[in-house]
Amino acid sequence: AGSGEGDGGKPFKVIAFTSGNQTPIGAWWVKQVQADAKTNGWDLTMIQGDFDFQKMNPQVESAIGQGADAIFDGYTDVASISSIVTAAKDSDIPIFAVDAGTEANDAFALNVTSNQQGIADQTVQEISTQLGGLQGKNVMVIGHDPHPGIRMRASLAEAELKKAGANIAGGAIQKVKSPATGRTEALALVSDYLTANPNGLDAVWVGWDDAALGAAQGVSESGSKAIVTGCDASSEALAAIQSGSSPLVATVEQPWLTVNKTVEDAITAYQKDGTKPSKNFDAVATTLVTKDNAASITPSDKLGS
Amino acid sequence: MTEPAEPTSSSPALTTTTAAAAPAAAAPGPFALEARDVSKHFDGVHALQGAHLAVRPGEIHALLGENGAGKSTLIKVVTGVYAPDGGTVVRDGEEVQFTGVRAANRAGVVALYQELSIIPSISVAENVLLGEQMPSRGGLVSWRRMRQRARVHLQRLNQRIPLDLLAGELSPVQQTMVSVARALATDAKVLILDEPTASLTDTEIRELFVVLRSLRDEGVAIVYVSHRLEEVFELCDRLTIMRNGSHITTKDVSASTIDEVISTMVGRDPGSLYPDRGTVTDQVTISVSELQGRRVKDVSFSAHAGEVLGIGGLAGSGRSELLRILAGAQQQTSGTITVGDRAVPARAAVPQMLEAGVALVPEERRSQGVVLGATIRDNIALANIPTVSTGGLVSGARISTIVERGMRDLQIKAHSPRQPVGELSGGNQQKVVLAKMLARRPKVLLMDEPTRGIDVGTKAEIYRLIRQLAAGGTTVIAVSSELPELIGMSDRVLIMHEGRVSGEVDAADADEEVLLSYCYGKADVR
Amino acid sequence: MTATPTRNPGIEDTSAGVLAVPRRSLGQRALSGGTVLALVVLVLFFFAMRPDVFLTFTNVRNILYQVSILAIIAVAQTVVMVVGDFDLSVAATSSLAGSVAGALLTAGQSVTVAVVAAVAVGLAIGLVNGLLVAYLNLSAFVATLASMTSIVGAAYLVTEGTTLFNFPAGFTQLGQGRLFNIPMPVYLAVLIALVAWAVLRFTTTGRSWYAIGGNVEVARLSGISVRRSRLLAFTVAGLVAGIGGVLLAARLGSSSAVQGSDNLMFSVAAVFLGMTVIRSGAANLGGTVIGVAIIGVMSNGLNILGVNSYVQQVVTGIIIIAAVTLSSLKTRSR
Amino acid sequence: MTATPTRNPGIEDTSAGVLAVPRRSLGQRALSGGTVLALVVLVLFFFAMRPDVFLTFTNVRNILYQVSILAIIAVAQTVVMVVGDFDLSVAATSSLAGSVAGALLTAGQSVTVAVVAAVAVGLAIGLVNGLLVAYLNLSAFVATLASMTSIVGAAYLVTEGTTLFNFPAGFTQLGQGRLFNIPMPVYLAVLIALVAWAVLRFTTTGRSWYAIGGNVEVARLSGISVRRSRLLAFTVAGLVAGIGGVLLAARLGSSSAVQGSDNLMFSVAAVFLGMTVIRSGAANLGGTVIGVAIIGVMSNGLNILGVNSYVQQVVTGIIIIAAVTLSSLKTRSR
Ligand SMILES: Nc1ncnc2c1ncn2[C@@H]1O[C@H](COP(=O)(O)OP(=O)(O)OP(=O)(O)O)[C@@H](O)[C@H]1O
Ligand SMILES: Nc1ncnc2c1ncn2[C@@H]1O[C@H](COP(=O)(O)OP(=O)(O)OP(=O)(O)O)[C@@H](O)[C@H]1O
Ligand SMILES: [Mg+2]
Ligand SMILES: [Mg+2]
Repeated sequence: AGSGEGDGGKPFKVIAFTSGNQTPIGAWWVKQVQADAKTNGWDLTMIQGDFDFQKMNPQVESAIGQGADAIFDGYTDVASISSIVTAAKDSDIPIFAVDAGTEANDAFALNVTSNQQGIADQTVQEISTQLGGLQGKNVMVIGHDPHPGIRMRASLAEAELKKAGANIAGGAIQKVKSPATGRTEALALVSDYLTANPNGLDAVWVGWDDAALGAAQGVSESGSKAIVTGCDASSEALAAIQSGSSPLVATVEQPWLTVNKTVEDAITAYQKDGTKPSKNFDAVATTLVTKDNAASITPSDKLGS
Repeated sequence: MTEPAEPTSSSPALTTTTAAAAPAAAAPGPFALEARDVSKHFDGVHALQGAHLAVRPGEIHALLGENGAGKSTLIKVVTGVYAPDGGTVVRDGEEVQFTGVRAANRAGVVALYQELSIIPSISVAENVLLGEQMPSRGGLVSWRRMRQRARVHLQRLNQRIPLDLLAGELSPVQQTMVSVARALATDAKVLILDEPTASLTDTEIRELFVVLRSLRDEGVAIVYVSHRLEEVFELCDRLTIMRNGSHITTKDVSASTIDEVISTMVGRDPGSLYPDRGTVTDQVTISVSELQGRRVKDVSFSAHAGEVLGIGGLAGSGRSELLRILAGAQQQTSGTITVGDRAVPARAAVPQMLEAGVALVPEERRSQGVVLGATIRDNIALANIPTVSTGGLVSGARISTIVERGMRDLQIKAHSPRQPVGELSGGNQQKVVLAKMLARRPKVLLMDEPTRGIDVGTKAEIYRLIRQLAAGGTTVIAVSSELPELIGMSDRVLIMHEGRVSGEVDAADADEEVLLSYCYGKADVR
Repeated sequence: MTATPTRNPGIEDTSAGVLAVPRRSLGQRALSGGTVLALVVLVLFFFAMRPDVFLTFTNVRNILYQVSILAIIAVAQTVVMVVGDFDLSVAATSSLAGSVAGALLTAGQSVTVAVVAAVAVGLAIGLVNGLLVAYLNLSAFVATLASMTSIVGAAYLVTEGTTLFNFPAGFTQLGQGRLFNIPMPVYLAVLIALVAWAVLRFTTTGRSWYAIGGNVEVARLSGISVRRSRLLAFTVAGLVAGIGGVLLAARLGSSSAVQGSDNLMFSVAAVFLGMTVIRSGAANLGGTVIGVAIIGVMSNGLNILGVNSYVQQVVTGIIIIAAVTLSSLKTRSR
Repeated sequence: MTATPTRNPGIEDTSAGVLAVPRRSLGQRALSGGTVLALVVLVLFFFAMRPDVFLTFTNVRNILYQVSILAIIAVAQTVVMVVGDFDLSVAATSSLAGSVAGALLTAGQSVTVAVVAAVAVGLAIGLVNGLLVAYLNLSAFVATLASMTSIVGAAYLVTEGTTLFNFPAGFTQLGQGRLFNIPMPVYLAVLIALVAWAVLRFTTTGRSWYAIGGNVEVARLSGISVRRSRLLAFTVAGLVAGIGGVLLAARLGSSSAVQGSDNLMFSVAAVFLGMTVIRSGAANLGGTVIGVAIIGVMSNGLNILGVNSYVQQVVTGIIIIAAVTLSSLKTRSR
């Protein structure tokens, strides 16, 4: 392996994998990469796993064993792919990644993700604006630990909310266990909390839109006036924000198109002459989405279309 | 020691004795095993109340009593399966409290339990040496020694069964023999056999008796439970009779007669076993022509309203299959069945046959006849769903009517129609199966071994019932392995041999020898 | 001779006992249900902890709303378990049905078309499961495990892996509308449970199911068409699961391939809890409802007390074990 | 006397008859395994499709590597299913064991301490399951369903919901190291399977398990300590699942609460597939290995053909059904 022989007889071989193909973004990414691979002339092996690393990792490793020029990780946390990282190191193949960890890690030639601190800042600020200050306000924070991005922004948001004098409802971050049932879990968490504490919420900060929509449903069904923020800018969330009738007032657009483009550019650069990026981590800025700008945002699940 | 429960309703001719003091006969010696004043109740039912049993080394002791008298329960108490509510168990003069079968086995007390025989999914050899008997060293099993030992034990019963077969692949008879071999393999000092011969035929019974006698001569104490009293008188030295969970009497076999035993068991004079025959009409209710099955070959016959047709033959001669085909439980490969004047479609299954008026009381009560966990009521309702429902809706009132009638007509002994059938004695379970099928008012009632494991009193009832049905115009076709029963209850007897009908005899002038020769396929005897 | 007199069954028994389910005296019955006891204990406990909240109208409605769809899936599971089988595909079937409805709505089909098609998909899956089990004699466990796998794959294909949403109000009203301030799914769950209860209790089909669950061979020899009945049970389960899936999609206003996947385990747990309610240990609708209630009360109560969701999960398992143990102790001491 | 005589069954009836379990000749037996046939068909099919890849050393090693941990979990499941029970907690137990190992390593404990503690946790869970089932008489299904729920919760607590990683090489070598170019887990899976096979076949314990699985009542009345044996079976299953979990963590270089949760369904599927291999229809190690192989070959082969992962899932279900149907047809045609 080593540098790109893209111009030689053999095509440039890329192994791409994502563990998140059941999420809309993951599904978009798969399609996007497949399309771009054609343009870039990659021989692409796309491996998808539903968060089942026991099945996915060996597939990736076996592909690595059969030789490749570059590895492209989409939305799969570095923690879950230790064995892939090892295999790639052994075969001396660089890994380029989209959203594969919240901080720099020398497992990757490049990992570009969105800025979690920025997301937390933007959403907490929006809550503060809408509520007219956070002092003494009751805010529920709903997170999901297995996802490192959500985990990180949730704890950043919690810290900021506390600092601004808000009370964290329930005393701590509420944890959703499975992404599959995120919406129903968040719905139950909020409904139950509001029954136990009528008018006990001024806002619900949620780490991602699917659960945020569940939380918003819980808020409106309970007749509470609380507002909800999410993250991802899914079309469903955007529609809810635009409608003005949903408690969901804000989400955050993560610039996946640009992020993916950046990473793909790095891969093609490597393909051309073997250059690797100068720094291996970048966290790019995000856009807060509210009723004002929602119409102009491309939904994260309609990326590319 | 308390006096055992009331013998007042019993025939005055009988004397009642307290067990421990009792064994009036022979010299009072040290007992190998004693049960003293044992009581046990289930769910409000007193299965045992003042039960006594005392067995000497070197005797074969019959334990007798009608269905539900408490024999099996007593056996389970003395072998540690059940903890008694009261009373004591004494082994070699020492009071013991077995915590389980294992403890009892270690103390040399081993039982072959009724209705529980083999583990179908493991090999014959393992079945023979199940549990503690399995030859092992340091937890490792020696398959070689296991086969050797299993072969020896089976040979003792003159059984040559391939040891590596799964026990479930054996015929029912062989399965029973395997479980007998297991009991014999334990070198028990007290060996208890609960109806070992219920599903055996003469050959195996002979082999078993030889072994039991030699064990007795070696000083083993043997308790033997059977409803076949002839056997008891042939084999046993002493007998204990129970009734309603209580000890009634213990005496030497030589000092009693079958009639006396029967009336002691039943608590009154049972009268004659077989009722008088009725009149058979000319009206053909069912006729069969050139029927072929897996085992059944070219069987043709017809039966009439009011007739009791007995079917005999050796084990495996195809009698059960014949009944199953007639009932639609199995498909014939060719041949026709005509019920009344209508030919039954070749692929007719049980529902259609029931509709046509043919009902089967199957051979294996517990696995084919009743849902053990379900109540009497539900079991009876089971076979009558079409008749107690309108437009797909079941009528509880109509179920109650048939259940009530069934329980009354057949005198099913239970404390409520809501009692699970699994808690009833064998005879009462059989009556539930009968009740369930009779409620369909069949024109042709097929009965496979209708009295297996059933006490004499109940047997007589069942024979009477069969006669009553026949008198009402029903045709009864009954398979039996007991020749006297075949002759006694039937109007006409067909004998099968290797799937074919090898002989047909008018029951009124049949004798056992002739039937037997037909059983062996010697059709030319006469 | 032998027969003891019995109560006259004709007089008091007209209320027709469910097959395989014995009847006990009122006193025994009240005591019997260790499982019922467990539910009562749970309710009392949470009430004692939060008397101001737990038994309020809002919260009870809340619990009912939360368990309504689980209850429907559990009804499907009950039917199959009455026949002595298992259906591991119920939750997947409901997800697929919801996904199909969602996809059709997204494609601009009418609510009626979407709902009918989704329910038909549920029914078809049930039919296939039934054919595999009843006619090809596959073990229900393997057959439905395998079909579950395929169904989830199909749901991914239908949704293309995304979450479908933006359904017309006519559809979401099915899941979110209210009548007398009670959400529609609650009525539907009650309705479906009642119908299923009546079917199990009063119809020949229900009786046949119980008979088969008791002992297949006995049922067959008693003239019950075992194959057809089992086929029917699976088909009904598929149909009911399909309805559950449509309601879940309507309730959430969205559908995805994995939506409601936790309903499998919870439905099985509910039926098993319910089996401990009655002596025969057969699956039964009343018991299932109690099982669902235990699960619902537990999760709502723990949320109300603000218990960490990981701890909740640990506690959930322990409570299930405690409930079942309690009831088995009761049974043994009888 | 009463009874009619019979032919001596010892002589001619050795070919005899059939009660519940059919018996086949050697020739038939060789043919018998429809399941084996299914495996062969799968292998041939994929070989025909990609002769350049499928049976290469690399790919076969790859398949072995992919299934090695599933095989270990399936061994655990086999042991419990031999006794006639189920263990729905095997996969959760392995996740928790892996999580415990991960947490201890992260906390700076030595590899030995981490491994021993993790395996001990597996053993302890097995013990608890065994006590619930054997001594409290809970249905294995409910007991292990409930314990599964608690165990997953505990694993979330141990990992704080995250994925732990960055383990010392001494640990990851257990899962990723190679000997003669074959990964360690393959050796360990083979070793564990062999030991389990020997235990099942040659020890009194193993034979008691089979007896109990065949008929508990008969086993009990034959003096087998049913309770102790069942307890032991669950304990062994917990222990083996614990080892599987440690290996999975080492193999992936990470541990999380839900890691390997697919192993539950697949292990059950493997054992069920394996049960169709032998006459008695009991769970058995050889059969399980074949079942695991079918699952592994199928998943690897479909990947090699580049089948879309949703379609793969659909096809997986269909293949499992086909395999089981094939074997049951074989049995019926006897
Ligand atoms: N497990 C049980 N639960 C409830 N009642 C039982 C149980 N076992 C036995 N009985 C009841 O105890 C009584 C005695 O039954 P047992 O089986 O000991 O009779 P038996 O003399 O062996 O009869 P048979 O000749 O039919 O075998 C019966 O009334 C029976 O219904
Ligand atoms: N020796 C045997 N070989 C094969 N199958 C047998 C044998 N004995 C019994 N069976 C099976 O058991 C059932 C009853 O057998 P069948 O009808 O042939 O015997 P039968 O004349 O009723 O004798 P039995 O007294 O054993 O019931 C049938 O389903 C048959 O397949
Ligand atoms: Mg008895
Ligand atoms: Mg027969």
